[in-house]
Amino acid sequence: MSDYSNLKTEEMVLNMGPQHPSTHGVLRLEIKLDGELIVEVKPHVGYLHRCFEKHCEAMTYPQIVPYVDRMDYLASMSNELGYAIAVERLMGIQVPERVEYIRVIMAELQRIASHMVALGTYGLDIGAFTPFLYLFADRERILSIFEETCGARLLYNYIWVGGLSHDLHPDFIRKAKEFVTYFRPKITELNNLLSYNKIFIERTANVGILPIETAINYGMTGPNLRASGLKWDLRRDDPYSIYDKFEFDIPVGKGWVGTLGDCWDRYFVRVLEMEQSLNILDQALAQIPDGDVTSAIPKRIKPAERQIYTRVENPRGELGYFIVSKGGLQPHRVKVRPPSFISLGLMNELCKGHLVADVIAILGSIDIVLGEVDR
Amino acid sequence: MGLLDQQFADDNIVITKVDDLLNWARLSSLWQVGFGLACCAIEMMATSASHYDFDRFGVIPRASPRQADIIIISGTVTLKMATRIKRLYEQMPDPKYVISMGSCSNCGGPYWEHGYHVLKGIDRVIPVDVYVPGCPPRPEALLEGLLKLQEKIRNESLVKKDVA
Amino acid sequence: MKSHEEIYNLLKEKFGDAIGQSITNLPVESFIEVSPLKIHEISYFLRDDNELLFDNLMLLSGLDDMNDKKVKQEDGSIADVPGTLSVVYHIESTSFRHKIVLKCSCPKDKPEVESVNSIWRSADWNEREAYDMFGIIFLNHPDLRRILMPYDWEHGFPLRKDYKNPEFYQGMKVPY
Amino acid sequence: MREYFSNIWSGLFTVLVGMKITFKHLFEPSVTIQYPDEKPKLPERARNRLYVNMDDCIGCDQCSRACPVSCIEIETVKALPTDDLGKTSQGKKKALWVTKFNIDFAKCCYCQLCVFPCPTECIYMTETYEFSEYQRDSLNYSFVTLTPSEIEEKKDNFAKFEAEKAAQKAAAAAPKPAQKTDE
Repeated sequence: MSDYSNLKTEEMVLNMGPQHPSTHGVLRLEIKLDGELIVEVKPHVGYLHRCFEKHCEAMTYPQIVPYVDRMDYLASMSNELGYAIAVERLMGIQVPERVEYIRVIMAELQRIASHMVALGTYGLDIGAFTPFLYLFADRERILSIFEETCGARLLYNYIWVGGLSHDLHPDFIRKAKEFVTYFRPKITELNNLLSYNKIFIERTANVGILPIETAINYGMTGPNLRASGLKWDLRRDDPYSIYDKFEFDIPVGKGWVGTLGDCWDRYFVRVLEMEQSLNILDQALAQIPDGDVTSAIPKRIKPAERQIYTRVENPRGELGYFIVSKGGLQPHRVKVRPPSFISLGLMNELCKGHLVADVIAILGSIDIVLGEVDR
Repeated sequence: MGLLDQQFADDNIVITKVDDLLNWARLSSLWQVGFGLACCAIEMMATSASHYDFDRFGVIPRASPRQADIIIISGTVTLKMATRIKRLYEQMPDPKYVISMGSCSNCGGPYWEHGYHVLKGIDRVIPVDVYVPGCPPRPEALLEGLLKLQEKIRNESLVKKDVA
Repeated sequence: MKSHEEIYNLLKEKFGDAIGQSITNLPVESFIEVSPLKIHEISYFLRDDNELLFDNLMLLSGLDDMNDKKVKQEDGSIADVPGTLSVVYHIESTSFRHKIVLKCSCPKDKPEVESVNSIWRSADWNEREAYDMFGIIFLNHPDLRRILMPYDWEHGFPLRKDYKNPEFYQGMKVPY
Repeated sequence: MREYFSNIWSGLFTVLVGMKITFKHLFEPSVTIQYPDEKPKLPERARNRLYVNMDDCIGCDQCSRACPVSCIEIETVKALPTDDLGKTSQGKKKALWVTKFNIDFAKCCYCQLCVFPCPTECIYMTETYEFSEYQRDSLNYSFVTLTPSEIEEKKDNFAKFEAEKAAQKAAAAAPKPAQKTDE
């Protein structure tokens, strides 16, 4: 057999996006190819830059909440939770326990819903259409629970600074419990349908390997970091709200079918995380206390001159808010640390040396939302 | 508009029958450019998934604009993106239709006041047939917008309209 | 795990004048002021010192301090003194779990800060964003160009407080 | 060689496992909502098109100030002391003629922030979500009940009233400056 590895082929630049069904929105990738191998990937972002930070400087604190929703539109509740916590710490507000419980329940339901979209569309990218349909049908159940509680399907404006806009619907606890019992066997079904499928494993295992040192140096967080083997979850390591009251595991990648930190690990960590979210939901739904949800909402939000950085564990990683107040009704500056923005910076590192078909597999596995990348 | 549309001076039975046939064919297989922009794209995906099933109306997402009849502008259009959308629209074969979905593409939506990088309304770049309000619109609202568009197509004619 | 004070003393001992004040009177978050042209060296020390090991840059954000002043000069005319732009670094150590906030300020007419891209790679895009939004120039950054705004945007840096939106961009009307 | 065949076998087997699941789903009830024929019942808190009950509106402008998008435009004219505007259903007295109350549903972000501050609960979200239009301008809804001629009349009345008041004031204040000029 002769050695072909030194053979030079023509270099080619391939443009992918902004209109491409697998870029999860409006991302443009400029891919430099040597034959079929990737030499360099240059992501071009900003096609959805909606000036979030400028809007924050013109709005009062409660008015920012709808804009926060529109940032990571797959996980609006988690965004709101992070923002509410940031302003509450800035003001020194203590919220009632019932509010904390409801917030945790909402955030965990939202995490499941967000992972459903991530996993469903990942299957779609790889070529499996059916899991997408099943997961979206199940996601519709979560959305109907949310809609009953606050009236909206996608962008909720539910978690306010100091409280919530509405109390729970009388049916909520029953429906949420129903959902938890309904969804547990569905995870096994998803595993049999997609995760353990040989074709899916062949496409994703040993592709896009992310060593742990690179992951930390590039600021990777969330499921992507955990898939590389570091047990780092802000719900445990920098506790906020009442997460320290619940028992749950933090799933980390183990290189189940390939190498540690490959695309399949990143995929499977999300599946395991859904199970853990169900565990948290079980406990939280059983313990939820009675009380008032709007009592701690301040009439006027006007923090003194100070600054704060707070972070929460979003479905996509560490979502941080850096708020600088100069003592007005509007913040002086709000800077967001968007997890997908940071993850996308790693694209080049992950794709180098892989085949061009793997770009889709890698991009899908780091699970970006362009609304958050560009804000 | 298509090659034959509004080309004939007067009406007769053949033309009205051909009209009906063409319109029926057009409105019942509106292939869509598979293309999402922002939050509304998630609702659009939900519309094409199990619960609402866009396929019932003959709407099938196509990856290429050259095989599509309808483009749903689902989300905020930024200045950087507007030129690309115009190009996508120009790549579509006639007859082509545009649905503007959600507040952002109707007129900039929540970003109309301070959005320095947001295009205030997709109708500044391409002509729009139906405006669907909502932020984001429910899947039913999008379906209703599509029905409105079908209604519009049903009333199209090969006959040149008198310009009063 | 080290406290804010301990880290400040360590840095002050090592770098002297390059370290400014430690602002601790703010109720929620304290920060250390550092010189913008020494930040690379200081970050290198912070990352690689065995007692500190700050391996994770959580956030790098630009900031317009909005402290433009009008100063009356000796001849009676009023001159504008441009304010400062700042870069705020939130860093933490995943092994020791301590955090620190650094802030370096540079004048608006010559906004130059050293890049920390070679130390924490996550700074790459964050610095590009700070350049895009505030016009802060990061020295030694390998690829400093706009990231969110179009590459041919010539109408200034949008998050500066004195930014004015243009009327037209590429023939498209921008205001409502 | 053995690996090759075992790969083929596991590929086939896992696909069959998946097919078994999809086959099971054949016998589950369909979740699709046949939309135009059957419409789902929305929950009572559903947030869709806003409605303003103008009989109750006192023109206090609070909804417009709470709106993050500023899509609500309100203009009011003070009523004359002799005018009778009636009362809201909760018994509050009205003191302003609302001459303009427009909500631009093309801009609205359906966040419900305008509903909470309303003192008379006259602005609320309804269940109507089907209101797409062929023209964008028709999404700008006007809720004012007064006719244009009535609005003109109210404005004129108020301007006249103001002018009279100003004249009275001027008459009352007139002697003083006159004295000053004498000195």
